[in-house]
Amino acid sequence: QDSFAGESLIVVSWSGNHEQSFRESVVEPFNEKYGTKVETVGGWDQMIAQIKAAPADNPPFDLTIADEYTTSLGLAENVFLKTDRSGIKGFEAVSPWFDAHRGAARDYGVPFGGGSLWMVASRSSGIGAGSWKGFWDERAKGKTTMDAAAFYWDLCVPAILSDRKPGIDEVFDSPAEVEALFAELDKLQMAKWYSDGAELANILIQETAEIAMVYSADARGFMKEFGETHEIAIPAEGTASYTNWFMKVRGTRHPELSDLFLSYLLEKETQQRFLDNSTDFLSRTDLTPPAHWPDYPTTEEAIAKTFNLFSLKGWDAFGANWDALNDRMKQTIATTSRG
Amino acid sequence: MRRSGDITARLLWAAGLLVLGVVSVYVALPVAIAFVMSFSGGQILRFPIQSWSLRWYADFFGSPQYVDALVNTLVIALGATVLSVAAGTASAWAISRRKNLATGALTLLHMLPLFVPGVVLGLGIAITFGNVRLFGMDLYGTRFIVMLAHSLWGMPLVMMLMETTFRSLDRQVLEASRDLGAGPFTTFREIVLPEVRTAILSSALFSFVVSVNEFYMALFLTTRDTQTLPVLMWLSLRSAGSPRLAVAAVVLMTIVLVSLVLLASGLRRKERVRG
Amino acid sequence: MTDARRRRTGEALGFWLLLAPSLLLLVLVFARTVAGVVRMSFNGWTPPSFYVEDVVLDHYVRLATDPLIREAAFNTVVLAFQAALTSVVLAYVMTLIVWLRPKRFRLTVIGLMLCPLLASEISIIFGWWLVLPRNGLLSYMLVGSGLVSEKINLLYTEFAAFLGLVYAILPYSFFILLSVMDRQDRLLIEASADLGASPLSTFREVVLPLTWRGVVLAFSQALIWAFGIYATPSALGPDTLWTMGQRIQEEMIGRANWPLASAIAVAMIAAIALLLVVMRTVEPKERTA
Amino acid sequence: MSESILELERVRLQYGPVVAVDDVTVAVGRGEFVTLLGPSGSGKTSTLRLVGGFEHPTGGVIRIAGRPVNGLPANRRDTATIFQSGALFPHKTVAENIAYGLRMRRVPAAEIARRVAEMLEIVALPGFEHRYPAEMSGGQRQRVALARSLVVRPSLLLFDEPLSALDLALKLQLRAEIKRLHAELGFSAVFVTHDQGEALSLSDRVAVMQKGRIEQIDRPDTLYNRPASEFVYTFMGESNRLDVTVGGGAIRDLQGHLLPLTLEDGLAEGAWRLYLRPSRLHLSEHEPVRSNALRCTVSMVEFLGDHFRYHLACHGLRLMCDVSAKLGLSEGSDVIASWDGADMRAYR
Amino acid sequence: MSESILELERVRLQYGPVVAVDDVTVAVGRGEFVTLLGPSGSGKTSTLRLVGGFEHPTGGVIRIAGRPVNGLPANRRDTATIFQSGALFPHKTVAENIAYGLRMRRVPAAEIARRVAEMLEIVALPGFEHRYPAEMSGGQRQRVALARSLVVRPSLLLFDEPLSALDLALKLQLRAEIKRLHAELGFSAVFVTHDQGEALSLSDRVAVMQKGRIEQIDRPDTLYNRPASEFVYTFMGESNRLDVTVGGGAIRDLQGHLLPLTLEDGLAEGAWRLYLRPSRLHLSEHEPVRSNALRCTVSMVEFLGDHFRYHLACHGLRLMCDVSAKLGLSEGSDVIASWDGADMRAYR
Ligand SMILES: Nc1ncnc2c1ncn2[C@@H]1O[C@H](COP(=O)(O)OP(=O)(O)OP(=O)(O)O)[C@@H](O)[C@H]1O
Ligand SMILES: Nc1ncnc2c1ncn2[C@@H]1O[C@H](COP(=O)(O)OP(=O)(O)OP(=O)(O)O)[C@@H](O)[C@H]1O
Ligand SMILES: [Mg+2]
Ligand SMILES: [Mg+2]
Repeated sequence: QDSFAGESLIVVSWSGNHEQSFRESVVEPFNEKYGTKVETVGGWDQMIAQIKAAPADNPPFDLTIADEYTTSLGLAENVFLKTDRSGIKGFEAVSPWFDAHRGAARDYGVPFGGGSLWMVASRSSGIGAGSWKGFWDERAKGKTTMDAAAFYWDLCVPAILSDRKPGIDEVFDSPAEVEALFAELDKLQMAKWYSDGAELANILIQETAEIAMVYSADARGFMKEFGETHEIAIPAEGTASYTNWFMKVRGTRHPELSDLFLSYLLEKETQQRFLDNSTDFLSRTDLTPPAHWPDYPTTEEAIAKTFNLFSLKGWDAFGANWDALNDRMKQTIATTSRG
Repeated sequence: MRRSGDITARLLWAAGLLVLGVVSVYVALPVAIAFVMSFSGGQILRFPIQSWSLRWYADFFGSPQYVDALVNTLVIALGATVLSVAAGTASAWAISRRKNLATGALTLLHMLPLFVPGVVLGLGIAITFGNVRLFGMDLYGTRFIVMLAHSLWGMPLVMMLMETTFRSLDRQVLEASRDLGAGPFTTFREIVLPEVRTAILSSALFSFVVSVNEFYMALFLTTRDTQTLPVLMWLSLRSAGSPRLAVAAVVLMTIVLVSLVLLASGLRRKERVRG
Repeated sequence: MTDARRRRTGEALGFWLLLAPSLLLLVLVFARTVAGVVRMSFNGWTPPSFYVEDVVLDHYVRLATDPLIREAAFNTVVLAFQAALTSVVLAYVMTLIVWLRPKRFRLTVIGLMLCPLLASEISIIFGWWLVLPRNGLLSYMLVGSGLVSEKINLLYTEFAAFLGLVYAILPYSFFILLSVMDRQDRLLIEASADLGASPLSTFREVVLPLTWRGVVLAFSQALIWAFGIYATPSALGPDTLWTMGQRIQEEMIGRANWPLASAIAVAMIAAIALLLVVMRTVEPKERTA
Repeated sequence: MSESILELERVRLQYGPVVAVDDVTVAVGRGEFVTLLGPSGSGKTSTLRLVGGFEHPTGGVIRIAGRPVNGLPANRRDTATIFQSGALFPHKTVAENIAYGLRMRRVPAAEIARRVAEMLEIVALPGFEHRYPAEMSGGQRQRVALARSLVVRPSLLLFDEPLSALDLALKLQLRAEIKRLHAELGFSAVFVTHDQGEALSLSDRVAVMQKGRIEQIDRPDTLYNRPASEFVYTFMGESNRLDVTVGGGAIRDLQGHLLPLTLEDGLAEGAWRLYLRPSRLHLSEHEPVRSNALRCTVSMVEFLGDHFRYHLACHGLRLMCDVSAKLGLSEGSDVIASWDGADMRAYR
Repeated sequence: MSESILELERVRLQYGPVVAVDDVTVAVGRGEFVTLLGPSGSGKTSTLRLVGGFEHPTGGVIRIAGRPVNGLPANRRDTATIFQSGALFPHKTVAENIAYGLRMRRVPAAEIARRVAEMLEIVALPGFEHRYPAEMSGGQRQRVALARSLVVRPSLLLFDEPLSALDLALKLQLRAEIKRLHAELGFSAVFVTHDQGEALSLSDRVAVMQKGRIEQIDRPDTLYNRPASEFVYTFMGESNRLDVTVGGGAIRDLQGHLLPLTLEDGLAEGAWRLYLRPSRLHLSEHEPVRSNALRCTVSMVEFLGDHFRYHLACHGLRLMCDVSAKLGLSEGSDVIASWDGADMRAYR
């Protein structure tokens, strides 16, 4: 165990609140346990670009978090290393759900957990976070907000509500069929489309919007800040989600320590600590629901029902139509924005 | 200064002062707000402030990540400033000595980097220099490459300011120095440098400020070890605005401001000596 | 004659030696990078990878045909022009006052005008977020002072974007105009008054024509800066305010389409360089007594 | 008093602690040409600026044509200033510069054209209408400045060292021109200079200023010949100074040599400074030709074109003597310098 | 030729199309004081800058102490220039300014201190060591500039209008000082000025320049009395000009009035311009006192301090006459102006 003492490792997690939880519940205890100098850096969608831009044998970080979009980008650019699962403990307790949608990409990295869309509704609005339909409520007109940049998540909301296909599969259709989802979004009236978490917080503080879509990476922070005035939950219809896998970056100079860290990610104590401090779901199924999330799904069935994965296959389909859909989204923003 | 009977003049003057006042408030307001907000006790930046506290300052200086980033920011900014001032001053001197020639084109060339967006420069430099090794060291991820990148913006600013300054120097004073036996280098050190000290310091300040606040280039060129404060700020902005951001902003501004004040008072003292 | 030649060679050598550091920086770092960006703009692109080595014109064709890019270009230009014009007008008034009454205002005003330069863009955005919205400082002040009866929101309006952009470029206009103004002979104002001109006439007939060159210079500089700044207007403006800079960032990072992002950047650099050249040539010539 | 176009009554101007103009009282008659003469910093320009309306007095009254103008801005005063630099509008042609004041007075265009052309004749610059100031010589620029001020026919012309920046030849030429114009057009003028030649040649009366006060105001010859103070005397022209002591009915130099001098009125005992203009000394080889005489040695002869300057030494005293024709005296030879007692001034 | 400290041989300097110095050949002897005199733009400064090494000739040879120096930069020439502005280093004290040239020559510190102190004595500025240039008057500044150049004991001192920016009184005082220093220290000098009084009083020889060429180089009195050209004549001092035609043995003015003038050598027939210095005219009421005489009317009397200037008219001719004592002649009275034929110059 002491062989790694003093060695350093740089791990990327999502930045902001997520990074803070990750540091407190994972990185610091790990360092304490092994005497290492693991550090965490915040990242967003520029991570693969950063790796790609850097020299192949000197990546900016050793381990990176990756959702399905990042994974497909990273695999296409060949910046990840395969993971030898035999060297990593803890897989036995991981929900098979994670591998089920993974395909060949399962050879890369370990699943730590996943994120999803949450709903925020101010208590004064009388709408509640129990159903995505709340966005289309009369009382919500001009009081809603969604993400202007990652528009594919916005499309997931009407897709969940739509019965035409299971889960969010409508999103992966041809543009002509996705049009139906845009039509639903077009009916909304946005207070403002937000472009980052800070702006979303600001919009809520200013009471510019009362109903919002929020990523689970931030939802825990929002609960702390807005818990008294707002209801923050995953609506009953379920939600769209991504999974957080941790990948070894090609060229890393600390492969063994990386493996050790990956194992640590799958330990029960690690995951429980993280769960108690976040609104992400985790890959182990043997965790206790935290106080702030009483209906945390622990069974395979509940997981599959709650979290509709924006899968790698889904990205293949969606990516082909991206530009057309992106242009179409701008129309939606133009029609639904009050500004 | 009495101007009785001259109503138009007084009205114009009053209108001008009004504009001056409004613009002054306009200019100072966001900066003042950031300052005030840094003392907020809440979890998220919000107005009006519900509680006052220094907790975010404690948080900022207690976080090795932020403190390291602050150190990186300062080291990089200092390096970029030295590079910018050295290169910019030298070429400004050369260009200002020439009467006509292609100096116009040269000046334009020096200015071009200012007009390339930071994202483009940052990614471009990372791709171009990712694999370059200098003296057996990887260039990528070092503070040095960020200094180089930042001096692309600092150097033109220094050049612009120094060129006008050099052109306004009294040519006869320089000739007098040559005449008394000083070579070109000695003349520059003994006569020119002391004369243009103010301009050099202010151009240094400009390039320092540019580097301290830049984050796109730094984002693509740094690793964890060299990450700068604005990069951290930008990344956490994407999640939620905690007062820690305001603290970081205030810390940066304070550093810049303190150097400015030191500079100004140093100059004033010097001027007093000269009468 | 050989003396002369040797001397001239020596001078030329010194000239290029002095230029060497900055030219090295420009050629080795900047030119190589720009060349890389230009090269990138001709690469092919098949998602999800960033680019595919190739030589195609697709991205330039897209630049020319995509209505959304055209809209972004239009927004950028309109916003930049408005902001540049406003900043020049405001800066002109300020510098005029500072110039007319140096002692009392000069240092204070100069100090204030440094604010936007000193603060990082992020803190400025935050500042405005707290000032402009319905529950922001401005609204509080207006309601508190009784000027308006209801809280008002200015955030996420074109006006807010404009305000933020003007804020960012105002110092540049100010310092350029101040340097031009400082070069003028204050005696000319007295001469004009002496000949019977009212302050307004003096302004129209003497001050403005003499500083016109500075106005043009300040305007072109402000315009160029305004093109480059996009985080502020997009954070303060309405949802539909798409700009070129924002588009570059979106393509480069969000969409991972490096060739298209590069093509937009190349077009922007070219447009700005062109603008610079045009401004230089139409610049009125300075007359000194 | 309504004869006066300009009256200053106990006028005072302070810049913070600096008293630039101190209790100045002076009147300028219609058609009169009054010069303010004094060393640098004596308050000449400040006084002129008070009259022009560019500064406003901190005390006292200024009247133009009998009407108090304290506080009236420059553009509403009927004065016109010619500045040292000319202060021409660099972006306007000569014709536009000259027309400026007329346009401000809403004179019809045709009349403006006529008067500008007339003015260009008067200052001898016809054909220069379309030049810009930068395209003209210093002297020509000053003539345009003159024309620009004259064309509005002000009650009072103010000149602030308009000739200081010019070459000697040009200076003399423009001085003559101003004199001619004053004679022809009969304007009233206040002229500021620190050049006593200019003051003497141009003015009806000269006011000598020092430290913000007027030391003496008089006609040129009175000023030159009967200066009210040592300051005025030395300022009005070159002079020889003899430091002497008077005692026991005799005058001695500081080394105690007896000087055989007679002064018109007896001097009290003590130390005195005697002054003599170099042009009032006469040189002769054998006999003195005037009542006071000193035996001297020629130490240097200087050729100055229209005259020679002999530098003489007499014990410890040094004398300069200007003579128009060269005398047969070489350096080292002895000579007698003599002068009228009336040409000598004594101050203590 | 090794007697000369400086030789210019067919030296030429062009700035693009402008020929600033045109084929100038001149030699300055050791210890000689040569002045370049000429109107603005005549190439005086350019010539001086060629000697100082600030410009390099486009043709010809420059030798200092017999050694060609074409192409040698200023810091490697044994000359020292005193500039019009003084060009003192504003951030250095007086002592530091003066010491600069010695430091550049690596003179030991103790010796520097000694020589600086000595120099301050010589220019009469002891006690000013620690002042900055901004804390001194214009005249004091020029003295420091002088000291700064003198202290390095150059073979050749170059003066570029060092007195132009000064007040008249200061100008005269410094002129005397330069003269004294030249006499005491015996340096060689080239002095540029456009003031002929300065040139005459200071120089061993004066070179009059026009359009980049030397028109005449001679001793001051020769230059003044026997100018080689009309240009030199008019440039050397004020003059009266009579436009006349010579025909049939008679001289007439342009209106045909006969002028009873005799010239030393007969003039060829045709139009001539006759010149006369105002100081060479004599006025008398009844009989002419010199060989040439004209009957005139007094049109104006000007008081100029040490002399009076009478403005006279004779038919269409205008004459100025300077006399030292006031005559009993009022404006309008008749007078006879007379002069020696030798004092008159004729040019066509
Ligand atoms: N704007 C000002 N502020 C403060 N002091 C001033 C100002 N203008 C002039 N003074 C001071 O007032 C005094 C008189 O100055 P003024 O310019 O009238 O002198 P001057 O006789 O015209 O001198 P010069 O011949 O140098 O022009 C001087 O001591 C000067 O320093
Ligand atoms: N650097 C230059 N570039 C171009 N032309 C120049 C330059 N310096 C001088 N000249 C020209 O050369 C000619 C001679 O100039 P120079 O300065 O030698 O005259 P000057 O006799 O010293 O005149 P002044 O008395 O005005 O100083 C002028 O026509 C001038 O315009
Ligand atoms: Mg003055
Ligand atoms: Mg010159």
